Amino acid sequence: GEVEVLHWWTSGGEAKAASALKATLQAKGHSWKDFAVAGGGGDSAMTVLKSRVVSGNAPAAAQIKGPSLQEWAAEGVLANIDDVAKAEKWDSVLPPVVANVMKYKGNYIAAPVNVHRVNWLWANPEVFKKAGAKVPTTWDEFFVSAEALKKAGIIPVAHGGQPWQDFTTFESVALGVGGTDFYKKALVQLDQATLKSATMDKVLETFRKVKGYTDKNAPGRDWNLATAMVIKGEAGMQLMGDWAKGEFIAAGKVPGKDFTCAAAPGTAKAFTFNVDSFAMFKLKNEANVKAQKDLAAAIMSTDFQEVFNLNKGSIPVRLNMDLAKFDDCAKLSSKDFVDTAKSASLVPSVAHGMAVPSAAAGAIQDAVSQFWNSDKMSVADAKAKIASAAMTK
Amino acid sequence: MGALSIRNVRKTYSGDIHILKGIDLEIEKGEFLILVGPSGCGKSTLLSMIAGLDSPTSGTIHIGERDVTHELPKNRDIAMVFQSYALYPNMNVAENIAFGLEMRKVPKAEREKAVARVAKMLQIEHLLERKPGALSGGQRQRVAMGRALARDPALFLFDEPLSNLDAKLRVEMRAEIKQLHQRTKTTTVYVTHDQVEAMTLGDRIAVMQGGVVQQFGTPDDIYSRPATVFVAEFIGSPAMNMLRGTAAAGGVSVGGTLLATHAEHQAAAPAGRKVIYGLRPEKISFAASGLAGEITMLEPTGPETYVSVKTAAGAVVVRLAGHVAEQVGDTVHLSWSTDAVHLFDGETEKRLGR
Amino acid sequence: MGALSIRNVRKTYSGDIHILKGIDLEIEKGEFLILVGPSGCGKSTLLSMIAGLDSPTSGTIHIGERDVTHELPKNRDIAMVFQSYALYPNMNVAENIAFGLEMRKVPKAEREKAVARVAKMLQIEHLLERKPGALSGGQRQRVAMGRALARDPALFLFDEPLSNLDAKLRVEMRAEIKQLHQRTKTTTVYVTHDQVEAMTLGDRIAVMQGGVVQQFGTPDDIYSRPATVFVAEFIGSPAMNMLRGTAAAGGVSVGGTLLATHAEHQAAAPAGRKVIYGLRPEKISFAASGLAGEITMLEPTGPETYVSVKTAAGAVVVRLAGHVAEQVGDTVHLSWSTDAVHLFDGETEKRLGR
Amino acid sequence: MSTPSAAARLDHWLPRLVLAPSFVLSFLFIYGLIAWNGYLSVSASRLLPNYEFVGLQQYEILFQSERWMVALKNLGIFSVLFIGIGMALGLLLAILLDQKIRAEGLLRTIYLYPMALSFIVTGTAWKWILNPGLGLEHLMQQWGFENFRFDWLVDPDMAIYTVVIAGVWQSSGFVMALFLAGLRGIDDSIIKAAQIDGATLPQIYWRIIIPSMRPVFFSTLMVLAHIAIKSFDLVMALTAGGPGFATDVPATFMYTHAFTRGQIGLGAASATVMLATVAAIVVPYLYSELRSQRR
Amino acid sequence: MKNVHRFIIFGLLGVFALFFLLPFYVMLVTSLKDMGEIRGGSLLALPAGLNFEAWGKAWSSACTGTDCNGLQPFFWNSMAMIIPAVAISTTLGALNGYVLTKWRFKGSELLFSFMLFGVFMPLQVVLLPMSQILGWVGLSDSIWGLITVHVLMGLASTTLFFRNYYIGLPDELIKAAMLDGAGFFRIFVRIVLPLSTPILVVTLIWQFTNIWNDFLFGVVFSGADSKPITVGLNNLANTSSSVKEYNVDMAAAMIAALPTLLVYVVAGKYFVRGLTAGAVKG
Ligand SMILES: Nc1ncnc2c1ncn2[C@@H]1O[C@H](COP(=O)(O)OP(=O)(O)OP(=O)(O)O)[C@@H](O)[C@H]1O
Ligand SMILES: Nc1ncnc2c1ncn2[C@@H]1O[C@H](COP(=O)(O)OP(=O)(O)OP(=O)(O)O)[C@@H](O)[C@H]1O
Ligand SMILES: [Mg+2]
Ligand SMILES: [Mg+2]
Repeated sequence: GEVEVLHWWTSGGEAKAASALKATLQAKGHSWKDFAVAGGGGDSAMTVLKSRVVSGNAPAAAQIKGPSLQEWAAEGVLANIDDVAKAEKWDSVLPPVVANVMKYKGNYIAAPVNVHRVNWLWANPEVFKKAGAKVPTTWDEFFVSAEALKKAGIIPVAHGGQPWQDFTTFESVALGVGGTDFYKKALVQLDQATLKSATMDKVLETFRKVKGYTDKNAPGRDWNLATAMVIKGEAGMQLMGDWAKGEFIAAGKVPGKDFTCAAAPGTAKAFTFNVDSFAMFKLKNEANVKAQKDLAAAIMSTDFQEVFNLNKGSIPVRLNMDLAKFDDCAKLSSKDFVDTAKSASLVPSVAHGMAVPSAAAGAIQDAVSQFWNSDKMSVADAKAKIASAAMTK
Repeated sequence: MGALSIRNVRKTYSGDIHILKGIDLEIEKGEFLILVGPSGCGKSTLLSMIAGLDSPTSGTIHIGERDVTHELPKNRDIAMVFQSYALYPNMNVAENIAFGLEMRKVPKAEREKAVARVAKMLQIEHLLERKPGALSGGQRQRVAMGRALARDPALFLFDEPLSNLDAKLRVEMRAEIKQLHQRTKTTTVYVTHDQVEAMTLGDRIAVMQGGVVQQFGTPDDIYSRPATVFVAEFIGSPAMNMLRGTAAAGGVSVGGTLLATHAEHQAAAPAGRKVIYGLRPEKISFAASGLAGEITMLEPTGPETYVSVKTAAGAVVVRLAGHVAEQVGDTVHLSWSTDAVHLFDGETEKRLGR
Repeated sequence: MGALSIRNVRKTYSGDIHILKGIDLEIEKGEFLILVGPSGCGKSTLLSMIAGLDSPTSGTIHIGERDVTHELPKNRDIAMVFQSYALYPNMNVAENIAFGLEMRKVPKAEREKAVARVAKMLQIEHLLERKPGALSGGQRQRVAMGRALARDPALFLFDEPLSNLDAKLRVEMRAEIKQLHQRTKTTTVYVTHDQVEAMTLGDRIAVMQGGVVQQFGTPDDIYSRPATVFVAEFIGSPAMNMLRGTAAAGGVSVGGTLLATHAEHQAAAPAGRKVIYGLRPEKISFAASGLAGEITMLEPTGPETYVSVKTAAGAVVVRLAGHVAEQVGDTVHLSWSTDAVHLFDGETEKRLGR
Repeated sequence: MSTPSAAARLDHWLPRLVLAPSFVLSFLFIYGLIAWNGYLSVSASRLLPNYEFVGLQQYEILFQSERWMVALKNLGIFSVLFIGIGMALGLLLAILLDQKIRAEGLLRTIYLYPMALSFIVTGTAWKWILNPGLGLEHLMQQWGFENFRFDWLVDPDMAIYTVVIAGVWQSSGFVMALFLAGLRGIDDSIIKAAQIDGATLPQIYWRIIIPSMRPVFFSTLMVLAHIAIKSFDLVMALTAGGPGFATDVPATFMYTHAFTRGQIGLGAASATVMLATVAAIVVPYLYSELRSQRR
Repeated sequence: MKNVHRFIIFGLLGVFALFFLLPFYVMLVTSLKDMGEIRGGSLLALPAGLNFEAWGKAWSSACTGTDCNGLQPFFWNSMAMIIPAVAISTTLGALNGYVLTKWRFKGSELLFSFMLFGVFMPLQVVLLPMSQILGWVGLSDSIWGLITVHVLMGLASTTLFFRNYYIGLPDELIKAAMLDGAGFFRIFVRIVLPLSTPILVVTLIWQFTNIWNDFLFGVVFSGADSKPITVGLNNLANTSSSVKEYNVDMAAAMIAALPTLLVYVVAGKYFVRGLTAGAVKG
């Protein structure tokens, strides 16, 4: 059969990773029709997907993640792949939080690919040494270090002023300042009381304080340029997901030596995950359905999980995998993933569309980003805006 | 039924500008109709309507037996010379001339022959490769002519086709047109401002004014028996002298002077009636006696001289052959035959008698 | 030094098309120069050069004391009527006329007065609000005139400004131009194909042919003493009869017939020399005796009739006043005075004697 | 009156027949889609279109949205400046190029090339140039102009103007081409007449040439206006609506909500409002322009 | 005096040329640098050497999905699409403009204004319904579907351009040709088209550029193996969570722009003056 796969892994390591999947499928005698559309974290791909579905021409699988899976499933266009999941024992190898995201009304409708950790802090140790500061583990320490870096004439925090980056930073601050429970209540369950609580004030104040340590040229900057600032030593640290690691490595830097990966301040015991997954669409052709199921199985296979995540910089979604080939940061990440899964402090990333439906996430992002960018807006205003945004349906 | 009949044709622009106010004209096959009239009287508009480039607000146009009022131009088999030339700027002269033939599927060899023929006739052989932009005014006009003459249509329409040519060329072209017409006997409508063209080319002349045909007749009719003051003044250069007066016994009293008239005129206009006494400048001569006057201006044109004379009956222009010995300021006596007099009603300006 | 001097001006297109081949003209302040010549001889080109719209390939142009050969048009203070009208399509008639004044910062009130004045003069008062697209050919031409006449320039250039007007209007316009010139005494260059215009308006006439000035003189000079066969044939309508023959005792022998000449002519052309015997049609009359011939064509134009006569000496055209009683085919005798004869060299075609 | 022949009748209908396919298709699609979109705007559509009627609810949400108001305001600022500057610059360039310039071909291509480049990548280059830390400001300061400031891109109040700059940069070359084509179509002889009338070169352009290019202005205005209203790539590539949503415009608003956030109903409502706004401005203009151009 | 004028004109033209060229310069030098230089160096600095690696990679080996053949395949897809799309929309636009100016009929202006208003419809509105329609008529995911959409969306503009140019052509020419016996199409082909070069060039530039650079329609309506170059370029340049290779992006952008530039250079020659010289007087 033939599988047409809509994804947005298009360049460099990602593309190689996707090729691995293609090779696996081809080995099973299926043909692979590649439908890659990059851009905006999959915005364009979603547009294409919608029109393909509307024209009655859905692909076999499409890269969809988080609550969107549920939304798509609710439209009745996704296929049930429980038989594959059962055969491959997905329930036992996946942490329940992740598995739940992959299910609609108890049935698997998607196969997860990888896990990104979002709450990372990347730092340039050399710069820290020069400024006599240490890589912070709490927000208080963070500001102390930032002050020191600033005195040394270094931009303390490298930031790219795009709404999703603002939101990513916000999410890490919320997790670090408010803790896991607060995070879940406020940003996953969208509990109005929590969103209006005093903790929220603190989160917003801290968030604004972070901005004070970014440079004024941040707005519009791509995340990787911010990373480059850390690499070059122009800036001291960056709050960003683990994809940032790729930039360091591409620049020839060695983890642990030339750069440090640490959990974002106050979040060492927590893990905001961003899981990529493939939703499986209902198909008419039998042969293609078979190919589709093979695809689902292949995605979750240990071989693929290893190859893919080595290329992508993320970690396998399967628990209990051999991580010998992975670097230190990945190992740390994986360890935290397993630990937090047990301690229930594994939380979905709201900034990356893992926690709440896109409409609400988008509205909250608007409010957060507006607060970040407008120094005139009061904390109370921002809090009210975020709370009302959370009610968007 | 004629070759071309125009019946009660009217044309109105934007609701209230009436250009043609009911034109009726009928000409026979092979006839050469001249249209004359003051600038802006609607001549070009009428030609456009005959060609089908514009449609009448009301009325019909027949070519032969056919009602063509709503027929497309290309189905009317008409060739036209536009007053504004309308040359195809992207084609050279030869292509411009051959285009009409090509559209009618005339074979190449014949087209080339036709182009050569008209180019010779119009003296533009050396220009065949040029684009219209690189031609002089008169050359453009000849190309416009060539485009029509290359064809052999059922009807020719010419809109002032010779106006930009020098006198010599114009005479030659006029002769060519005349010959062509005599040879092919193609029905033709020809607009001109040149009296010589009008008189020598036309079988019949229609004089238009203000969207109305004032007189429709042979050249001789028009010249010798103008139906109205307008026609009389319009044809002939310098224009006919018009002296307003009152019919009296034996003639017309103008400003106290009695000017003699023919017996027939006397009969037509009873004494006391307001009349206009018309006299062509070329019919007047200097004599020993007659109406006395003072010369106010002398205009020698070469073969003749126009003399303006101030008389008791009003200003009179006299056209005399050759040079004139008299000077401005001299007193002269004017004489003419009563046969030469045209008489018009003072109110209606219509011709009286004879 | 004159008001306008054109010195050895040449114009060549694309390297080898020589349009003007060394023009020298000089006119005084207030003079009215008429340019005539066959279509395509370079009249408009010369005007363009005077106006500064085109620059000569070589030679200089002075206006007054100033060498303006490389001066911009707007600094030459010239008003021009274009042969192709070149009206501004986006402006109405009034705006077209006022534009030149506006550019010269004439106050609004004065502009309006000027527009009213020329509109009246050109009889286009009722058209002032129209755009050029809604005008007839003659109306456009008058607007083009109006644009020039509204101004008070150092030099007027007119390129066939009356060609599309009816005879009556043309006479009136001619008179207006003449009056205007008499009043303002503005130096003027005027291209025309109309002999009457040329003869009555011009102080001097330049006859051009093939990019060369053939004769430059007063109207009377040009008409009565044409310097070359070309000029003689070009001016006058119908053209001068030209009979090629050989000088003989007492006259010129043409096809075996001896035509008498004046004594001075006999002196200028020794017997045996190839000469051309020129005779204007209007100088010939029918007589009881004289050169015999048969009438081949009669063309009545109204005031006169053109008669073509086949004689032993060749075809001769005669221009007679009024109607002619004779018919085609009749034999007539032609007579003329030896004073009327023009004699030209048979080779150089230059005027001989007198 | 006679009845025209069959051939004549065909000739009579031919122009309409030629126009028919274009018009029928345009109508079906344009107005069909506008109607469809109108319906969606009163439906409960979220991720995919559905047809559950919810009244004007989407419009209420829309007009309570601060972001939409910002988008509308930005569209106003952007359109006016973009169209105004784009026209002026395009016309200026066309006129300059019309002066028998030797390097015309090269310069024309230079002015046009921004059109050729997809904003997918040009946006990056512009972001760098406009970024105070990387681009112009940085450079000028390095060259010793310490006080040189050019930080609009990162200033929420000014960022929309950088979008104008990039938009003008991209489009004025095409405007130039449109005007140049218009200029080249003008009859030389009326220019000559104006020279004789004593007009200076600027006056000739201003009084004679430009007024007779009215249809070209009309084309240009329509083109620029629709680029302005639909500008999407430009904003996405340069600022992606940021900082915050300071440079959001209706097109990005609509796209984001309809496609990224699964709020098709809201997106449709925004498209309808946008069209209605445009109609209020454009339709009277279209009407008067087409009337007056009729000859 | 004249020289001063020239100097000012050239000065202005030069300044604008610099403004227009600045981004191009940045893109060009970036495409010639390697990533190290880009990360470390100044934006406007010249590259250390001429390094065309990025260009090669962009053309033939960069990954744009699971395939790593660079832009090459997309390039040819775009070519196959653009030629019919531009040809059809330009032809229709020219014919429409011709009818709307020289063969007016009652209501033609009204029809046109309706059509024109359509250009203001946001493109995004088109996407979903159009895919549904293309699905119904069996053109979804095909190059012809894409061509159809481009033609439809371009019609209003091309019609506008031609109409507004043809308005200036003297009606007399059409009349003369009618009398010469030419019919509707022959007048168009023999008289009108030869006088249209400047506007043909403009329309060509507009349509070619818009279609060539369109991303949204290209990505939505094309099939998996008929994706146009912008999709390739987007896939190269627009990744958000992986290492960016700016040099390759810039080189790719320039490669993608080459055909358009070529059109500008070639077509630009036909911006000629005086096409209607000598046509009519008035
Ligand atoms: N661009 C050009 N290239 C070549 N020859 C040209 C060009 N423009 C004009 N000519 C030629 O120059 C000659 C003179 O043209 P010009 O317009 O001066 O004639 P003219 O005397 O005004 O004639 P007319 O009385 O017919 O208006 C003509 O033979 C014409 O064909
Ligand atoms: N579009 C229009 N709107 C209003 N009036 C017009 C329009 N077109 C022409 N006219 C008027 O119609 C009248 C007749 O024009 P036409 O061209 O038939 O005159 P004409 O007899 O050919 O004059 P000419 O001898 O000057 O060429 C003119 O007075 C003109 O002003
Ligand atoms: Mg006329
Ligand atoms: Mg001329």
